[in-house]
Amino acid sequence: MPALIQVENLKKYFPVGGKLLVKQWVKAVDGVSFEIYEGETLGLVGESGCGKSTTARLLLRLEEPTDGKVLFEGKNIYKLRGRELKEFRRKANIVFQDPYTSLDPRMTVFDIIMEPIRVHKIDVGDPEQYVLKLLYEVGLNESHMYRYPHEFSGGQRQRIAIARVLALRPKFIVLDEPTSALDVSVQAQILNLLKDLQKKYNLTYLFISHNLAVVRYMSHRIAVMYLGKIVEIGDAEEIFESPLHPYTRALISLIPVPDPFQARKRKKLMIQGEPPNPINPPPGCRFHPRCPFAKDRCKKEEPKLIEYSKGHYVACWLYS
Amino acid sequence: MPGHPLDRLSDAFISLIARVMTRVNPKWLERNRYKLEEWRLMLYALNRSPTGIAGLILAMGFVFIGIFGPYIAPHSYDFSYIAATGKYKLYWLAPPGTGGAILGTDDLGRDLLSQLLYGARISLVVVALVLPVGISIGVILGLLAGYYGGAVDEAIMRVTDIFLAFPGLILALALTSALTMRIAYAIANNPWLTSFVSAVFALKPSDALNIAPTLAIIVALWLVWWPGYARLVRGMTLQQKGNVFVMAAQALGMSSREIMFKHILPNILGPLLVFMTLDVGNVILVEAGLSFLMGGQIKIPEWGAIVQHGSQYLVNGAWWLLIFPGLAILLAVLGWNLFGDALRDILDPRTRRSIEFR
Amino acid sequence: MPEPIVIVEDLKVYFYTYAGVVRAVDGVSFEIYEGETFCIVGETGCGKSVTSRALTKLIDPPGRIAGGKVLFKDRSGRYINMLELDEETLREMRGKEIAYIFQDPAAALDPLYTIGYHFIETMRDHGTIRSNKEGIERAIELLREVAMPAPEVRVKNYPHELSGGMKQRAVIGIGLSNMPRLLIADEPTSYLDVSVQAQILELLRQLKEKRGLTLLMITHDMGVVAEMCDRVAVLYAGHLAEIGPVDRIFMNPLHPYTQALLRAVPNPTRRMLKLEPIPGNVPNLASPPPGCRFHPRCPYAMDICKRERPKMIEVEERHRVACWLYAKR
Amino acid sequence: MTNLKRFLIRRFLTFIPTLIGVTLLTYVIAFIIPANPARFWAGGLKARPDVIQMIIHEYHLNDPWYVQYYYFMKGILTNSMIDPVTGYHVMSYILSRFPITFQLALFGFFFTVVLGIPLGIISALKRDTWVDALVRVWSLIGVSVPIFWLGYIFIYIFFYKLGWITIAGIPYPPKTITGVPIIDAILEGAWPVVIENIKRFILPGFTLGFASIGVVARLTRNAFLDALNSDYVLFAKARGLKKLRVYGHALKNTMVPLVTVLGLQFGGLLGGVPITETVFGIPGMGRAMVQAIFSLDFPVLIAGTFMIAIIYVVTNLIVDILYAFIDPRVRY
Repeated sequence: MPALIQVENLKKYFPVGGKLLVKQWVKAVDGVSFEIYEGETLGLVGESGCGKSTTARLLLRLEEPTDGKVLFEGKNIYKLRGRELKEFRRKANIVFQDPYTSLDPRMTVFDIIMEPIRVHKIDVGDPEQYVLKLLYEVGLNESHMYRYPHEFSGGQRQRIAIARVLALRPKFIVLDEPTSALDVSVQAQILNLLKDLQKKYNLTYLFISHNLAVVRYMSHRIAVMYLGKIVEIGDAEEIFESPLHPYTRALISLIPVPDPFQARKRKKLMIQGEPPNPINPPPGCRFHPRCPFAKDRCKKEEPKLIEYSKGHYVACWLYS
Repeated sequence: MPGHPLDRLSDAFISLIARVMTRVNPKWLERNRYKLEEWRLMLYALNRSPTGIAGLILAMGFVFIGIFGPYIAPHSYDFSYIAATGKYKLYWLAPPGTGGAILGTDDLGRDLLSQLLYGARISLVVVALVLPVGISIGVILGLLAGYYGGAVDEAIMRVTDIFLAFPGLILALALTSALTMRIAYAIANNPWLTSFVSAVFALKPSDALNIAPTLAIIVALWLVWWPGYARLVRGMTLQQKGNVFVMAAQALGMSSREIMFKHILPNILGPLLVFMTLDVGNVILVEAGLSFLMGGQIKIPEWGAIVQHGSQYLVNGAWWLLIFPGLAILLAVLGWNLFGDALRDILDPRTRRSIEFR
Repeated sequence: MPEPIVIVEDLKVYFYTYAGVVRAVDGVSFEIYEGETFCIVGETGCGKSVTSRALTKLIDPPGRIAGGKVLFKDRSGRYINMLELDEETLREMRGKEIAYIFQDPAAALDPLYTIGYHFIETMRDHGTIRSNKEGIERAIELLREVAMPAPEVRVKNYPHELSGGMKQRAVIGIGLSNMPRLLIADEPTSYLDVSVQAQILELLRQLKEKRGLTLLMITHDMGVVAEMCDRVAVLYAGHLAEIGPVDRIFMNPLHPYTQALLRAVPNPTRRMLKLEPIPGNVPNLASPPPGCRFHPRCPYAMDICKRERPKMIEVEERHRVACWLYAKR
Repeated sequence: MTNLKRFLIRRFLTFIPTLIGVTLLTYVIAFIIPANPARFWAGGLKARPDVIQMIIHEYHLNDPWYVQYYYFMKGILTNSMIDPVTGYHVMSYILSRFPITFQLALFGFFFTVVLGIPLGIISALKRDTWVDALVRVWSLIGVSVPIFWLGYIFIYIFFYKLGWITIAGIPYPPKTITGVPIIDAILEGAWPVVIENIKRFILPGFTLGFASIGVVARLTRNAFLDALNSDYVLFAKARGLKKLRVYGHALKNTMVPLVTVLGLQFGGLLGGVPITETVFGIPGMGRAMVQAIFSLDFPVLIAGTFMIAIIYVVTNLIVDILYAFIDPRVRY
């Protein structure tokens, strides 16, 4: 299977504090490599501040990287200019977490969905018919066409955001926590809609979430991030059934399970403390201060991402 | 909320707009139904704000008198009862109501009411010339600074800071005194300018030269007015930039210019409109303050100058020369401020709801 | 069989807003037994937070408690109606008998004061301590109890100097400073990361055991319910849909809403091919649907559901449901 | 505190461009005043050519503008330049008038704080009642009144009609310590002079502060309401804190945005000084600058704007320091 997107040693540092004097850097993303295959969903999980949203923005060139490259259909997106860049923007897009600020409150649904068409000057025939088709596709109808975003619930707004992205018939969509601002009863609607659309149009997704249950439901493969690094990546079922990295194991064991019997039986792998500050990440393996299995080596040397079994990579000294 | 007579007026107004627009484009109504509803609700909200209505009436009154004042004035601004009737004793500082002078006369026997009505025109023209220019400069610079950030922001805000650190009144006064002579030359040397200026300000062509200080004030206020807007718009732009829809527009491949003018500007227009409304009053006030400071004899009937002139006759007990021109300024400014304040509540959807259903 | 510490009868909290009366909590009854962990679960705007705040009349205008009773068992074993107490007595009850923890620990702490000061003022206003020095000592003890690292340093810190999890520990410690008997935790972990969430839940469990607390948990997360609770009340749009022991709710959900909710939540331990979403949206409480408020989204809706509100029926032991499907007619 | 010191120095350095910019701007404006200043300074039409030449030489008027600017600034900063119109040393002249202006601004600021903040708090506590509406309308009237007019009305009532105040002269205490009359009088315990100063400055101060009172009241109201609706106030109530303590939390948090606005208002008061001083006949810096503009006396104009810019800078610094005291989140 060809990789639609290839990420190579991507880095993004943000400057903080003292303007003129000492420059400190938040290493939001610090040397990340992975690929996303056509038609699959790659789940990207991690706790807040681990760099998953920054990665998403880098992948769409909404930020310029400090280092590294992203190949989309074989071309480095940071080198694209003019028409090529525009073409990339047509093919790759994003659905954001917060449906309340992702739609311009001054525009009608019709204008919101037509905007990408206008920007890219695509001929779609009768615009109203085109928008209507998209509205049906995301589960809305003609009565919603000329309304303003504030008249919609969170779930409906997310549908509008999806329709806006679909308008360009993209190949790749980043889903940045698309349901974490929604209620559980609506979450399932949106997740299923996204799955159906993927099948219908052979879409490729990068699905970002901190909710492991949702990630498992959505993804084919999963990458786990910790403090700007990928610590484990592999097939979704394999990650959940036999996780390797202590961090992944802990995360999976700690998610509250909606089943009291299982909850009582389950063994938890507690980890102490909270993710440290990405300004001064710990030396060696970044997880070592919280890792129950940490050895001396972990404090000094940084483990590389190695292929433990086929397609299952892990960055941990336990496995080398 | 049925029964409110103003609401019925608002409904009639809205449906008039709808009918006219539908005549132009048959689909207009369907596409803008929710916008119309929004406008209707805004009008309803305004109807429920007595101070807002009072402000609107005062503000519109100011505009009306500014336009038609010179035509409804009983006399010309330089008409003197003393010169016309020769009754020096009667018309020297005549109190209100004296023989035809409704608001009294000044030391030259000039009719105060007529002067105030002509003065409204001058204030209105100053507002109409100062605000659009000052605001445009400020809005554009503020948008650029807020959107691009970094060096652009730093450069623009440094200059803005310099202007803000400067006492505005002094800056304007200095500029005014620096520019007056040049503008006077320009007017004296261009006959068409003379007739144009005197027509706009409703003055006699022989007085066109005397408007030079006022024109200088206008130019000075352009320079004084933009920094406030630059800072304001920069702040609002930064706030809007934090909205995800701006990033969504970037992801769609929109250019920065398009994002600034299609997404950011429309979203800050509401608060901006409020500030502009409030600033109408401020321009009137600052202009009056400047013409007050410039002082001297009143050759043209500027409100501030009339107050300054009148203050010299307080010793003679001529309170009307102080009270009435001051009230004229106060009411005009208060009108715009009341209206602007109500507008702030009406344009903010959260507070609007609470007015609507009161 | 322990006695109830709180009995809520037909509680009504209405918000008198511009858009009309919002019946945020409309006739809710339940009881909380001493020493148990009781959960109120529901989606955004279902009235779960409002219910918990109404227990001590912590409702600000435009909200008003429109009816019902909240009986609280005091230390002498008598039941007093909280809603009839005067403001001063209520104030003494809050924080001393009933303590609250809120969702966002970063917003709950006043950024301008040290952690220690929060402890001191809480204990001072309830007469628990006599001097500030004593307060600091107690604060350090309490912080140690909630497993705060380096408590001696933390009392002198300002809230922004603490991480999210530490802030929530501090909030819990402050809540416990006057030895309350009922702890109300309103979504205590929804702002925290998974690894920290597990720590906080574990801490709450331990504190409850150690101190013999009664715990009222408010949450939207069925996982947290399953992990923490003894009994559960399911709220939907200001109405109580179902109440019962946690095992029965998960094993044998009676209300169609509970059933649908459980099918819509993904389970991380299982491979799920298809979630079954609940159609439609949560209703607007300013103009809720008549009868059973769930009927527009309910697959089993009958005519009567649209007209009359169902009464609570005990279907199995201690497991009650408000649904016409179970009414004997 | 060393951090604070370093921060203040850094802040001050960033203000240097502002100071240069302000004086340069004044200079440019003065430069485009078309009349011939040398002739004007030398006595107008009857000026003797040799005097004009001397003045041109003395003030470098034939040099390029940036050289002129350099000599002007040097002359002002070292207080070596003599004002061609008044004959005083320029900086001494401005410095002698500055304390009066400062005292006026202090009075205005006093009213702003003492009336504005309590009105705002009452307004918030009585939200949506007639009290609130009254404060709101009053604050709108406050920003709508032309202050010169208000000043004359006060003069008319309290001077002409009632005779309670004087509008001439400044009562000075026997010795000069800080230069600000009322502060010196208080320091020396010369209470009659203090009272005379209050009588002299109370109306100008109130007139000057009139607009700010409303502005501050409105801001206090909104900030206080925000604080009352915050989570920490809810948590404070939920902990059963006493009512006064809960309000204490809200009030301290209200101070955070308020400090900034008060700083801005102080700057705004200085802007209104020229008018107030003119109306009440106070021989301060504002009036001196207005006169300087009319007499093309731009050394005084530049020195005056320089002073005002310094006050602006210092006010900003004070706001920053206060911020650090109130809000522990502010780090330097």
